[in-house]
Order: sequence, then structure tokens, then C-alpha cells
Amino acid sequence: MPENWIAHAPFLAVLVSLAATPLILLASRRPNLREFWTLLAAAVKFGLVLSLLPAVRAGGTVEQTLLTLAPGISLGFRVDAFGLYFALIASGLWILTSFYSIGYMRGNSEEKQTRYFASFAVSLSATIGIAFAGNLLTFILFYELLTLATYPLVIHKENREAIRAGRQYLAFALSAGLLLVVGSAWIYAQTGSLEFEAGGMLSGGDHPAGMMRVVFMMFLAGVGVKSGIMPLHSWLPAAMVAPTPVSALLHAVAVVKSGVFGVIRMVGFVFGPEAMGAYGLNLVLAVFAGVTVILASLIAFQQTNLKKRLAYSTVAHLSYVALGAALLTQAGFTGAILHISAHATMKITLFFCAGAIYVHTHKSEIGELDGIGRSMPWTMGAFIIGSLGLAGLPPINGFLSKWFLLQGSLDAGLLAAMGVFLLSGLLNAAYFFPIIMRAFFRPSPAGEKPFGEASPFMVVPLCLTAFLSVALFLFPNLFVNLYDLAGLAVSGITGGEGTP
Amino acid sequence: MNWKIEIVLYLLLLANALLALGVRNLLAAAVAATAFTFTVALLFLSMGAIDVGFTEAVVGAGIVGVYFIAAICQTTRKSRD
Amino acid sequence: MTGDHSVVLIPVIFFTAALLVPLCRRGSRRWPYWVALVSSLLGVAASGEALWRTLSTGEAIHYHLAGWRPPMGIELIADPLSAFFCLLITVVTVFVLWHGRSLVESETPGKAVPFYSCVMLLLGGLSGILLTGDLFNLYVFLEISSIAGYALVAIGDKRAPVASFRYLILGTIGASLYLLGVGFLFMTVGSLNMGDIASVLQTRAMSPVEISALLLIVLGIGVKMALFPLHGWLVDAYTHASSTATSLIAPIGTKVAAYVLIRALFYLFDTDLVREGIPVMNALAVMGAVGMLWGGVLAMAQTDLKRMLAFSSVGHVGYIALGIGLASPLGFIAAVLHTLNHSVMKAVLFLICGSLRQKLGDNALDSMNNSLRLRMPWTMAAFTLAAISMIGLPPTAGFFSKWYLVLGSLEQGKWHWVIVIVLSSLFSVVYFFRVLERVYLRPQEGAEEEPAPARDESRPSMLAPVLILSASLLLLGLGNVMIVNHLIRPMLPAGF
Amino acid sequence: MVDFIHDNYAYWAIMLLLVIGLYGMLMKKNLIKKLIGMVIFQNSIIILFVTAAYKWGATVPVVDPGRSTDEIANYLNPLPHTLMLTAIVVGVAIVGVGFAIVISIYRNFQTLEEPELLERMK
Repeated sequence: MPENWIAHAPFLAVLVSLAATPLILLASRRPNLREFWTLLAAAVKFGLVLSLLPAVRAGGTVEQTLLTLAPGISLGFRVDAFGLYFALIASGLWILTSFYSIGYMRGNSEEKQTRYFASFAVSLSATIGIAFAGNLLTFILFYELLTLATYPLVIHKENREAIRAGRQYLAFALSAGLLLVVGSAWIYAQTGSLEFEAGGMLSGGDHPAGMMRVVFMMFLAGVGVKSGIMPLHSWLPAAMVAPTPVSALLHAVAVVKSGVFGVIRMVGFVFGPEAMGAYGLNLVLAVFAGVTVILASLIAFQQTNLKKRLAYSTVAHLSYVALGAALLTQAGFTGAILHISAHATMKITLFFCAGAIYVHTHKSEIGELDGIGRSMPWTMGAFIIGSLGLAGLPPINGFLSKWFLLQGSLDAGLLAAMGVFLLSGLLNAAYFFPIIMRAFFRPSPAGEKPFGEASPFMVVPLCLTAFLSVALFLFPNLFVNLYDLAGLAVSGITGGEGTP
Repeated sequence: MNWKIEIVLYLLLLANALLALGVRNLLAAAVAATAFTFTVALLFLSMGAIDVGFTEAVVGAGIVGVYFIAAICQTTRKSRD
Repeated sequence: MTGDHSVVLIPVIFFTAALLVPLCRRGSRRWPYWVALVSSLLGVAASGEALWRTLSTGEAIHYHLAGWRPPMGIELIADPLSAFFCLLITVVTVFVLWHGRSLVESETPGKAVPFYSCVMLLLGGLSGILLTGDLFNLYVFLEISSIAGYALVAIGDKRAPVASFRYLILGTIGASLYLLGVGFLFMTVGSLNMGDIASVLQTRAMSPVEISALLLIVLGIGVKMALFPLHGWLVDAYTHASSTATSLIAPIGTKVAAYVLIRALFYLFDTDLVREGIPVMNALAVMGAVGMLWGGVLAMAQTDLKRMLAFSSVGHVGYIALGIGLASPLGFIAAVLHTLNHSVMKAVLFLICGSLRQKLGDNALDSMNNSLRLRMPWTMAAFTLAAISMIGLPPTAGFFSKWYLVLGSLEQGKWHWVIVIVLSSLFSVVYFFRVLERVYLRPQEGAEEEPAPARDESRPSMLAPVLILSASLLLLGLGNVMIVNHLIRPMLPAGF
Repeated sequence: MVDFIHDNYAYWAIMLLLVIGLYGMLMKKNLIKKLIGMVIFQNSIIILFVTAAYKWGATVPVVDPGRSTDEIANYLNPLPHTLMLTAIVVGVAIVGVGFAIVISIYRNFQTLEEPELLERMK
């Protein structure tokens, strides 16, 4: 029965990569089998997520309750447009990342590959869980699982630096998780429910203003760690010591995107635009996010290590999403949600490129990249697409989201936000342009022979993501109707008409 | 039965207790402690708790006294305080 | 037929076994072990049956010893609370004994007979405390279990007798204070039967004598429970006792004292009066909160795994005290649930201490490095799971007792307790990840020259109980609603 | 004045004994002295119970042909007495365990003084 399948699909989608984990662990001595399991799980997961699309596009939700977690709160999934949107991005890019990791890990003959693939699978499980979570407690459960699952990825290299970064990551993320728990407990004590509600579960009620602000700060800190909002971002560049596919995963797919996903869940579904505006909470969020955008872009400008520069650029772009949500307008939300996917495809492209360069040539400093574009034209071509998109130029999907964000700030009358977006766009161009210049217009260092492209396992995924970035601009509804889903999600949050 | 006797017994108890804790020779302390428990037994008798008094005399004073002596023989007789 | 007697059977089984163990020494070297194990299994069956019966009928089972009716005779009562605790301690004992079969012989050679005898005596005493309906009888059982406990601690390493002596002094003070409190109550109420006293105390205001009785009882039991300023005996005792003794005493000893506290504060005295008239509940909460922080801070400073876990026990006793101190249904649920969860978690952790001690020779954190993850992958996985549960991440058991505790504090608007809970959780993150980092990441010294260590897992009889208990942490977490609704809610005293 | 002493002297004395016992257990450095303190402490609690059961003018709880058995005030309450029998035995058992431990400490460290013990344990 197809209906039955769909009713169980959310749980199965979460379960499939968890179930793959023991298989991956058992196959530790046989790399081919192990990677077969990874890819199979990725494909099955994407298929399951996809199977939910028709029901959700029709404007419905798919709900599934597994068991009761605490009195009045169940371990339950509720797939709405926004959750499905995020799940589609995450599971779709997992397939590409898996292919790429295989090339990267083998090319670099990394150790502990089994642990890497296993944690990777668990992380994806947790990400889909976060996307589909129907209430705050389920959300927190997967949020903490994600923290634990990504810890082995952050400390993958096991040197002193990596361990320090891991410690910092754990300290931040677990404290944030605790704050989330406390905040949710307060909400539960106030409203007696933790179910997410489009438009906000706290809106409409009469709550003490001071308490609302404190709890909002708790939530902000809670989701702020994973989404790298400024005073809490420092683990992110530090986690750069992780191998590159991990960076791609951390920065484009799983961890940080679950962070900004959490920000929008918080703004749109927990507090609600109405209450946010009434208590002035959106301004708090806007200030934090705006400052992060500018400062992170400036810091990115000063980095000489390619991956570090990309990391700070990520910090800035995550706050685009938060700032967009803080605008509380329809266009603002649309821009924020679209930027999740836009940044995902673009930034994953850039990290794939950085990784391919590193594996192939062992170059990680920007100063070493002279003339590399002639040896690796495909890789660097993809890099150009990614960086132009991040700067917000057409015809790349970054332009689309930025357009909505700008329109949203106009609607909200927040010219400061508009200024932030424009300034950051310029800074983006300024810190990516020198890299492209070096790669294509500087001569190669004397005595270096052209070394050609990296392994196809790496080049094909990165070209695909670059292609996706362009394609999603030209046809935003391509393949999986991301644009429609975003519209549906926004109309749920603001209660208005979806597609602007 | 006579409260004057009881007061005397109580005073004796206090004196024995202080003595047992005060002397440096552990054997002397043991003797004082045994005397203490024996006084307790007398006190019980005077309060009409004959059964308790006899048990205290036999078990409390007797066996505990033996314990003390045995332990001190196995270890040392000197104490710093 | 056994139905009527299952209540009295539980302590009787254990006391009989305590006598049988020395007697059957002549049979075979293994006999004492099997006698102990079989009697614990019988204890599990009897307490399980009692629990099931009292839950299904909804009434407490009263058993009048020798047919004398209270208040003259002594009665044993199995209500959901006491039967549940009975089941808990017997189940934990079964797992600990299962794990300890070879460990007891290897760690304390030649002392297996007194060891198992003491274990049985301890269990008899503890189950007596849980089941009795008489305050003085409770004192006697308290002392019996304490004597067994002192002896068990003393059968340890070279320093164990010193730790045990300190435990003895403080434990005796605690028990004596309790007895003093009982004496005061007896002087004014004229009865020792709990139901009798409760029916008197809950109908009228308390006199100063009764208030001092209450304080003495709380103080005395506080010592046994290792409540914050009274915890001095616990750490050394846990550190120096043998691995099996620690993994037995740590999960169940302090919990039974917590039970006495719950029994006294919620059933014996008038809860409203205790909460508002005299700030006993608040004082308990404060002691619990300070203990949570203190235990956490000191646990972070330890260099020995067992000692670290002992300090963490001080902290977790604080959680239970805080739950009791909230004096609300949610607080009560949190306290009882945390008792259950913490018993299982601490059992796993201390059992793993034992397994490690067998392989490494000690529990020093310095001797742990990443070769362990290759040598004992399963044991370490269980350790990780238990640590995550101790920290309190969902969906493990530890999260949910904290969740109820946070809800309970918020319900009364007591934000300061929430802050304390958050801080103490952060402390536990620090001290557990310190260990996990060593186990998984710290390279072995001179590892380059040596070949990778081979798989050297502890034997199945030691691995299986650890794995089962740690897996049950997930089940306890996911099934917490069922436990709360079907087990703990029936325990709530009538006034709630 | 006499009345006051008359009514309360027992409790005052018992309180003093309790304090002395506690002092011995906690403050004395010698382990055997600690045990002596324990004996004093336990015994004073037992005295308290027996005192609480004592009534002026009553006799031992054995039927006396010369007194009416209907009048409760004629006889002492025997319940605390029986309880104290148990308490005495329990107390002695604990002291016995204490001595066993003390002897094994002495075998391990050749001292009974707490400061030296802590020194030698390091």
C-alpha cells in the first residue's frame, strides 16, 4: 500500500543510515563493500525523502508518532514543506559527498576511514531527524545526536590541534544543547506542548516579557553555536583541521545548516513572527546576525589558508539566513530559506575544490595557487561559479536568494540590513577575486609541470554541484521543486500567500 | 528509684566518659570505658529496666571490655591523645 | 501460597544465604558464588512478584510477622515504592555478581566466602529497610546492612580498612542520630509503626520534639545517603573497596537511604508541614544543589577513574535530594526516576572499572590511552553510552530524570535550580570527555615502535552484564513514560 | 530549682554524654579512642530510650500481685526495654566490626594515630 509506505517514510529515512552504520563498521576490512553500503544508504535515503514530496507539495504534512518520550511529548515526526526542503538538500548532497569522500579518502590514503564513514552516516541520520522533527524534544534529541556524531569527524586527524578543536566544539555544542533543553522546558511549563506550529507556538499567548527575552537568548545561543553566530562561531574555523569532505559536510550540508534550520524553526515555528516583533526579539537576532556577516567577511579577507577563508565566508553566509529570518517579512523568509540551498550547493562546490587541490597537489595556502587553473580547469571553473554565486551575481542561485533578502529588508524598512547584504556582497567578491586571479592569470611557479585534474571521484561531484548551482537559478523548481517548497513553508509561517 | 542515687550515677558516667577519652594509656582507657558501660547497667537497674541492665552488664560491659583488651593486645597500648 | 509470604521471603532468602555461604564452603570452591547468585535470583523473583501484585491490585501488601498485628507486632509492607526499590537492588545485585565471578577471586584472593556472605547480609539488611513498616526495625536493618557494608569495604586494597573505619564512624553517627530521632518520636507519639505515627502526625501540628525528631532523622539518613556536607565517607570507601564491592555498594547503598528519606518526608510526616512549616525541603534542595556542584568540580580534578566516579556519585545523590526537596509530584518523579537511572549507570561504570582493573592493574587515568579502544572495543562502547547517559543527552535514561527535574523546578519558578542543573551537567561533560578523550584519542607512548595492540576483550561473563545494563539505559530512556506512568505514579503519596 | 533539676537532670546528663561521645568520635586522633567515643555515644542513646520509658512510682513490667494490672501507670512500658536489648546487641556488633578493622589497619600500617596513618598511606 503506497499510503502506508508514506506514513512510515520519515522514520525509515532517519533509520536507513543508522542501520547502515553497523554494516559499515562490520565491513571495515573491505573498503569496496563498505562504500557500497554508504552509497546504497545514501540512495535509499534520498528515495525515501523524495517519496514524501507529492504529499507535502499538495500542501499536507506527513505525521508519524513513534512513542511517547515524556508525558505529553512524543518522539514524533511531522514532515512539512520546510523540513522536507531541508531533508532534500541534505540527503541529495550526501550522495555527492559520499562519492567525493571515497575519492578523497583513498587519494589521501587517510586512516580510520571506517570511523569516518560510520560517523558520516549517523550524522546524516541526525540531520534528517532534525529536518523531520515534529516537536522541540525530538529536535533536541537529534540535535544532540548530531553533536556526538560529528565529534569524531572534527577530531579525525587526532593531532593536538584537532583535539583542541574537538574540545571546543563539544563544550560549545553541549552547552548549547543544555540551554535548548532548559528553554524547551520553560516553554512546556508555559504552554503544555512542544509541537512545532507554523506561525509560532508562543505567539498569541500572554507571556512575561522578561522571561521571553531570556528564553529567546537561550534558544539563540542554542542554535547559534551550530549556525556560527558571532561570539559562538570560534569552533567552526577551528574545525577546519578536519579532512575536507568533513568540512564540506560541516559547512554545507549537516551541522551548520541544521543550525540555521534551527534558527528558522525558532523564529517561524517556536516564537513566531508575531511574538518576535511584539517583544522586539527580531532586532536582537538582526543585530547579532548583521554584525556576524560583516565581521566574518572582514576576517575571511585576512585569511591566507584557503579552507580558513572558506570557513569564515561560511560564518558570514550562515548569518545571511539568520538575518533574513529576522526581517520577519515574506520575502525575507523566502530569501533565508532559499539561501540555505543556495549556500549549500555553492559552498560545497568550493570545499570540494579546495579538497581536490589539497589531495592532488598538497597545496592549502592561497599563495601557492598561482597558475593552478591551467592544470585543473574543471576544478577551478567550478570554483569560479561557486565564488561568483556567493558574491550574489547571476546566473547562479546565490543571486536569487540575495534578491529576496534585499527585497525583504526593503519591505521591513530595515535599510541597515540592506546595507549589510550589499557590503557583504562586495567583500565576498573582494576575497574570492584574488584567488581566481592567481589561479588563471599568474604564471605557475618555475619548474612546476602541469599535473592535470584530480581523480574523477572528486572532479565529477564538484562539477555536478557547480552545475546544480547554475541550474537552480535558471529553473528554481528543477528536479525537486525546492522553490515551491520554500514558498509553501513561508506561507505557513507568515500566514500569507506563498509565492511572492 | 532514688533520684539522688541516679544523680550520683550520672556524675559517675560523665566522669568515666571523660576519663576514658582523656587518658593516654589505652589499657586505662579501656578500663574506664568498661566502667562506663557498667555504670550504665546500674543506671538501668535503678530505672527498673532489669533485663536491659543485665544485658548491658554482660554484653556491653563484658564483651566490649574483652574486645578492648584483645584489640589493645593485638596493637599498641600507647596513644597520643 | 507463596503469594502471601513473598514479602517476608525477600529478606529471609538473603539472611539464609548469608549463613549458607560459609557453611557450603566445604562443598566446592564455586559453591558460595552459586548460593549468592541463586538467592539473588530468587530475590528478584520474589520482589518482582510483590511489585506485580501490589501494582495490579493497587493495594499495599501487609505481612504481620508471626501474626502479631500492628501497632504491637512488626509488619512488613510492600507498596509500589518499596517493592520497586527491592526489585532494583536485587536486579543490580544479580548483574554485579554475574560480572564478579572471576573478579572477586582475582582481586581479593581467599576472601570469597566472607565476601559473598557479606553481600548477602547487605542485601538482607537493605531489603529489610525497604520492606519494614516499623521505625525501630528499620534501624536494626540499617545497622545490619551497614555492618555488611563496612566489612565489604574493608575487603579491598591496603588502604581499604582505613576508608572503612571512617565509613564506620560516620555511618554509626548517622544511624545513631536516626535512632535518636525515632526515640523522640516514640516519646511523643507512643508508637513505632509508620502507619500509626503517620496517622497521628498528619492530623495535628508538630511539637518541637517532633520537629527535632524530623531533623535528626533527615540528618542521620543524610549521612547514609552521602548528602553534600555529610558525604565525607563515600569517596574513600568507593575508591579503596574492591571493584565488585564498589559496584555493588555504589548503585544501591545510597539509593536505599534515599528511599528512607522519601518514606519519611512524604509518608511519615505531613508533607505540607515539612515543606512550609519548617524549611527542611528547602534545606534538602540546597544541600543537593551544592552537592551537585561540589561533586562535579572535584570529579574534574581526579586522576583515578574510580575516585572520579565516586565524586560524581556525590553529585548525583544531589540530584535525588533536589528532586525530593522540590516536594512536588514532578520532583518526586524525578527523584525516583533518577534513583533508577543512576543505579544502572553507576553499576555499568563501576563494573567497567572492574574490567579495566583486571586488564590494566589499576584505574589510574594515566594508564589509559587509545590502545584501549582496540583492546576492549565493546567495553569502551558501553562506557561511552553510560557516560553519555550520565551527562544527560537524549534519548538515554539520564536525560529524562533531568528533564523532570528541570520541569519541576520551572513549575515552581525556581530558576536557580535550573542553573545548577545546567552547570553540573557541564561539569559531567568535562570529566567524562576527559576520560573518553584518553580512551579514544591519546596515543600510546612509544606507539610507533610497538605493533597495534590485539583484541583483548574481557571474558564474556564480565562483558555480557556490562553490555546488557548499558543497552538498558537506552530502553529506560525511551520507555521512561511507561515507567513513570505505570510504576512511579502509583507510588505518589495520597496528598499529591 | 530543685524541681527543675529533678525534672530534667537526666536529659541534661544524656545530652552531655552525647556531646562527649560525638567529640570522641570526631575529634580524637587515636582510632581506639574513636571507638570509645562510639561506645559512649551509643550508650547514651540507649539511656535516653530507657529514661523515656521510666515513670515515677511504676514498677518493673512483671505482674505484681500487690498492684492492679488495670492501672497502666503502675507498670513501666516494656517495649522500649526490649528494643534496647536489640540496640545493645547491634551496638556491640558494630564495635566488634570496628575492632576488626582497627586490627587490620594496624597490621597494614603499624599505627593507630590518624595523622601518621594519613602520612603512611601516601
